[in-house]
Amino acid sequence: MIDMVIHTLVIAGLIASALMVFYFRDLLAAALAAGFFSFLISLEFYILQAPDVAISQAAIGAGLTTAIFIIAIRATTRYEGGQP
Amino acid sequence: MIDPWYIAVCILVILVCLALIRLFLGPTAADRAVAVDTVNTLSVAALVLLGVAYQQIIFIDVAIVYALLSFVSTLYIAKYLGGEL
Amino acid sequence: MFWNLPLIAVVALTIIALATIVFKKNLIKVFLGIVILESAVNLFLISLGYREGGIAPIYTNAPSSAMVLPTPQALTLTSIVIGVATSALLLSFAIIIWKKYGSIDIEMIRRLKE
Amino acid sequence: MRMSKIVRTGANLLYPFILIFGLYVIMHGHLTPGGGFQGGAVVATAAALVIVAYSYDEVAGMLKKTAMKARESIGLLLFIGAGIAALVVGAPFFYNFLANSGLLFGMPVIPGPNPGDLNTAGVIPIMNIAVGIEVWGGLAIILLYMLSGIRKEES
Amino acid sequence: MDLTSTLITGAGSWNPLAWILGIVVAAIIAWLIYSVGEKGYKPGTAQTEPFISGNPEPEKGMVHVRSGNLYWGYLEALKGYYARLVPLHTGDLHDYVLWYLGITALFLVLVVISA
Amino acid sequence: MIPFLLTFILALLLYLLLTAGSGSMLLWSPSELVAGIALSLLAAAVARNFLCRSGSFRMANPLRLLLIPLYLLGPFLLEVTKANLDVAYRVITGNIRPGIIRVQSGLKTDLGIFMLANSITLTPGTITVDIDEKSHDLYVHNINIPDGWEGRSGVEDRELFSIANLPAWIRRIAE
Amino acid sequence: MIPQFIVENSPALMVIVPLVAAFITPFIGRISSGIRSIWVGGAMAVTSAITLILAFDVYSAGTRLYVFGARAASAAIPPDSGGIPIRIIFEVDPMSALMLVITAISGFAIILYSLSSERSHTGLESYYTLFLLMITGILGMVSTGDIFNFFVFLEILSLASAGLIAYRIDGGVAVEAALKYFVLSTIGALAILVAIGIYYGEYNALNMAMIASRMQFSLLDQVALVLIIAALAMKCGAVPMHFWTPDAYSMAPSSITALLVVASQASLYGLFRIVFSLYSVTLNAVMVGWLIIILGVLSMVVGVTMAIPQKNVKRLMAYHAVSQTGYMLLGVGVGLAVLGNQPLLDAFGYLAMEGGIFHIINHAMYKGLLFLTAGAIFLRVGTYNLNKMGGLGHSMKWTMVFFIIGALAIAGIPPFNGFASKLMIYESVFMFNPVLAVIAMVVSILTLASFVKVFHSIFMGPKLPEFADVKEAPLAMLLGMGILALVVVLFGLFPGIVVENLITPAAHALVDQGAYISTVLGGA
Amino acid sequence: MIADILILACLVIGLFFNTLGIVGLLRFPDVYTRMHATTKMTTFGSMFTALSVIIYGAALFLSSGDGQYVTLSVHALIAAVSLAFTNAVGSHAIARGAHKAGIKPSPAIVDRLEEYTP
Amino acid sequence: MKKILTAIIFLVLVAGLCAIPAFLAFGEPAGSDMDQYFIAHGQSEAAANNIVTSIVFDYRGFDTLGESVVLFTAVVGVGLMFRSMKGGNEE
Repeated sequence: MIDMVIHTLVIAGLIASALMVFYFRDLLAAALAAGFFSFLISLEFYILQAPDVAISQAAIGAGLTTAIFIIAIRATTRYEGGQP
Repeated sequence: MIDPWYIAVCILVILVCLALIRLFLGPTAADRAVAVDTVNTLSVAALVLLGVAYQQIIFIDVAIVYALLSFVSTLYIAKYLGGEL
Repeated sequence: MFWNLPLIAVVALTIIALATIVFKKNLIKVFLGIVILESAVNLFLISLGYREGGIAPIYTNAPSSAMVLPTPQALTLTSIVIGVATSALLLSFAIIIWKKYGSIDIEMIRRLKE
Repeated sequence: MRMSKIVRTGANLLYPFILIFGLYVIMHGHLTPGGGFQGGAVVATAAALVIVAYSYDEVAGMLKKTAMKARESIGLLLFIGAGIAALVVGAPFFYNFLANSGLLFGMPVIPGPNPGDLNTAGVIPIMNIAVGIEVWGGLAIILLYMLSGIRKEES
Repeated sequence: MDLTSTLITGAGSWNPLAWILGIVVAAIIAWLIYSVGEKGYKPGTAQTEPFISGNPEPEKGMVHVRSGNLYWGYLEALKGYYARLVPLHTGDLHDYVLWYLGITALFLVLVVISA
Repeated sequence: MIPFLLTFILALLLYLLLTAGSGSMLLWSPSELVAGIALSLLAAAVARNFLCRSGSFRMANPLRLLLIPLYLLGPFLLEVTKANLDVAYRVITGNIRPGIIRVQSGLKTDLGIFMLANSITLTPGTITVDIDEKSHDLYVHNINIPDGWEGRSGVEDRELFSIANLPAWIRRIAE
Repeated sequence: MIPQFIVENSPALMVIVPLVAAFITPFIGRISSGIRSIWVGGAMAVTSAITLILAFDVYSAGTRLYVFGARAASAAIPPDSGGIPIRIIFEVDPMSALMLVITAISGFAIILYSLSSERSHTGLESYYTLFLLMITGILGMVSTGDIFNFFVFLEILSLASAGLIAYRIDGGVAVEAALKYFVLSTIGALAILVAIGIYYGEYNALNMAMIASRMQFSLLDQVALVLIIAALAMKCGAVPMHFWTPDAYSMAPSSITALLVVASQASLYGLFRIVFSLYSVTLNAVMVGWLIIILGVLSMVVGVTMAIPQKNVKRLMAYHAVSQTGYMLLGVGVGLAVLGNQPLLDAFGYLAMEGGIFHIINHAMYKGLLFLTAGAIFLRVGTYNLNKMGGLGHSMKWTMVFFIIGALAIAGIPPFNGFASKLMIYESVFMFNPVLAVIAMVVSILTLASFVKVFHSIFMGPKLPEFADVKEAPLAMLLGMGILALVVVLFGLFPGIVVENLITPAAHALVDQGAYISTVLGGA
Repeated sequence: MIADILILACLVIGLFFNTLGIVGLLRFPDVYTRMHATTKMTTFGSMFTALSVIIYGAALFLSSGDGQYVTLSVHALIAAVSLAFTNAVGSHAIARGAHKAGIKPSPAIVDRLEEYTP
Repeated sequence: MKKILTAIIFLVLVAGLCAIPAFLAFGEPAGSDMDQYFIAHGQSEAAANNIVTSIVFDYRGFDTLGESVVLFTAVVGVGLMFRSMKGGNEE
């Protein structure tokens, strides 16, 4: 029962952070929210008994993808549709 | 009786969801970075506790990977914020 | 229905990701949508393999009777690496387009028409 | 530009430890969660740590692009070579010819729950190492290339 | 390997030998026409210059009919069709994705209803 | 050669820590030992220029290395506990008086300044914000500046710590 | 004659050889460019040779299985597994072999061409690496029998193609085209992955034969079918989703465009394989068949009408590629629509499918040839704009000859191969539904018209002063074009042999789902 | 028994500090003060939860003698140590980045860093 | 017009995707014979304790090769994007 509570919480966090990615106009904040999303989905993999996938999502999704997104934001522009 | 590990994990996940509020509100990007950094720390704690709760000793490796690597993305954000990237 | 929570989450995430791809004009935002879509598909695969009360398919100190299904985990590993490769290539395209066009707004990137 | 001295010193200190931890994850792929990709990504993150702590020019001296490319190709060749070796033995491509053979990594494993021995699983550890090397080179060089894209824009 | 095998479709047949024969005949006819041409032609002399009623020869580039001018009538006749079709190709990535998703949705409805 | 050996030994130590408990008789099984040595050699070959970048091998002294856990478990833990209680009090009451001050460290080595900065970050209501690369002075954000400090141009590092004299420990370890 | 080892392991070798060559190519390029050319050309030649050996073996000895990682290459089912295949299996039946032949011929011709055409560009080692990887992707896609493996090779193909489309990054327009292609193909690939997940969740199998034997056509299967059909139809450029095609085809280097045609044929193969081998009779064949027919007709009409007003040669040809894809969809769609009805299938269904499949190979040859000629012209003239060209027939005679061959073939003029396959499609479709056949013929006429326009504006007319010093294309390029032209002419002159030996087995293999399943599952 | 009490105590302390850290994150006025809350308190709290795991592993090892529990303890220890290490460096980096980005410490008595130009 | 169509498309897609949670049960897979084979034979055939690794590298090793190749392809593609354009005449 209690693991369903954890499930529910993690999934609520997942959907909330995905909505934040949709909502933020500041691309850096959106990339941060995507990093947050990666963390949560990695936690969800962990709860679903897939530690291999959790490690790989933690290393690749949360670490490197955020990094290359930030490099790309640096190389292009930070705000969606020009300066706020 | 419910396993205390599960309750602890539950509380930690609730805290993670609370940190989401700061991620949403945070007026500057630095606030959001702090929120993400906090979540990293809490996640590591949660992962360690979950590993014990599942009686799976090898799961702790995931927590170490988290602890070592989450910090790199924080550094990228900090470097970008400081205009040094 | 309540117990299908991860699968419902997959549907929700897919729709959010598709909405991000379709409605957002910034290329990097679109790519973030693609990343979310990939994660949603990965979550779908993993939750297919979950078995109630199962443990991870590693023979360390576990009874072998109730293990979760291992194949989806193997598939998801492949899919994650493909995802990072995709994002890297997409982002490098975005950087080049910014250099050449001075914009990464999708409405501006339309020199190829007709 | 480089980051502050504290971060640089931290990166220097942490680099070998993340490296050895990544190698541990690679090496224990057949016993614990992990394996080639995960460990390779961890090792690549160590490279990312150095990349972020120093300026691009300094990094270009420390982590050579050519060496990374070579690492990637060598990893892939080793991986595909482990498959081709099975062809030489006379079995189909990717046959695990070392498993249960008594040679390198060839110890049989006792069925049932047990912590396992490093010296098992046939070609799987070799492939793990190969993939680890490949992912190391690949992910690190992606970061280097993208940073070089930023630099070129400025000059 | 029967080189003379005939491709038999429902309503006709196709014999490669006949075709080769036809090509040879056509080539012979072409050669015949060529061979009855003017024998006194010498390239490089004034003979080959075009003569346009004594007017100066126009620029080479002016003589050539450019591709944009070909099929003008066809395009003019189908103006309404093209006025609808061409604007669909907006070059906008969103439209590309939406068309794809739309076709997926349409197929979904059709297949599920029909089954 | 010395950097290589030093990196090798430290890497091997970490590897052995990670695989502790793998053997049935000993704490480590023989194959783990062989693999650990091989991997540590590889890691040392790759990372020898990183761990010992400064070129000084003062830290190669085992006694200094032994001091580090002692430092972490003794004075440092005390300070951390006290700092946390302090911040907990401020979180609950909201009673803060923040500001950024300059702290004169007088430490010369990279490792020393690194340890001091991290100790400051983790301990007494302070965070290292920036560092003067030449004079190794730290700029520290303090959550509760004591009276009279806002006028001073520089604060001695030991004034920050109330229970134990951490800078002295760090000097003993790293200088 | 050929060592037994190669014949036995050819399915693995045809993937290994280009892969190993690709991994080493970046380092060979450092030594010298000449050695690199020899290396790449040699690797491609070896790959083509192995592929042709495999195809010949399949045509003569029947469907081949290759089980990766098993103790024996043909042991699809382990003895104690209870009758399920667990490993990745390459299942090369005549339909796959047909695609292999296409890839081998085109790949070899195109690499010969590009050795000379791309000589003066930077980043060549990456170019060749990606080229070989693309070949690998196509070969793997068409020969695999495992649905997840199909996805992996599809991704290899997408990434390699995207990188190559963006090869000329100077103006940024090529990158824009690559971006559009790649975003679409990523979303499509993810849709395919969802479908794979559905199959896995329902039937706990990844092998196509296994899924086919368990197929029930429930609601979830319908969803999966739609996801896969839409994604693969998008990847092969069927009309409402064709927008990326002209962008990508016109912006890629010409040699790559020729290969992209083959790649889109491979997607088409995947579509047919999924529909016929995975679903077959369980499917509501009439509905899906009509969907494919409608896609095909739309593709034909819209493609050709959009082609006529184009000013860019390659864009024009790209729209023709869309239009020709419509023929294949039409032919095979008619075959699918009558799949459940044996008398009609015998009467014209097989003929329609043979026409569609024959058109695949013909299209790959002549469209490749046309794109290569466009590239040769670009190399000498420096523009793709039709309005700026003219009078090139005086100086580029061989290119002109090859262009005429290709143009007549695509327009379906007899004695070239396009006529044979189009004739088969017309006849069979006429029996199915006369209106469709009439549309197909009109489209063919419009095709001819637009190629007359291209021919006139490029080659005819007086020799223009700005192109006074234009020379003939280099020998290697002519050689590459020559191979394809030779194939076009030969297929046109002897279509009976081709249809009998290559096409008919392929069509029957596609229709016969039972044989496909029992090859793996052993007559179950 | 005594181990159980110790484990529970450590867990409670850890969770208490973690909770306070999040409260501080939500409550404090600007980046730097928030960072005080999160850096110190969540690190400290997480170290305590890890400590409970270490004690758990040690107790089980002492009672059963199984080498796996050593692994558990050691890995938890490594996780805790690396957490403390990386957190300190990471929060320093964020603070520096934030100050360089021009975010002023809004309620501030004094800001010496303003005067510093490298 | 376009907005209405977009809304309809999204509604249909939601409905179609909802078939997944409606017909696939979470927690109890419909069939598991293939995976039972892996779980039962992975230890003896591939001699690895981690069944996921034995699938990734042994039973489905070819997929893993393809996946490494995907990463390699991405690296080569990224390198192609950021190559130096010195020397050689481009279009």
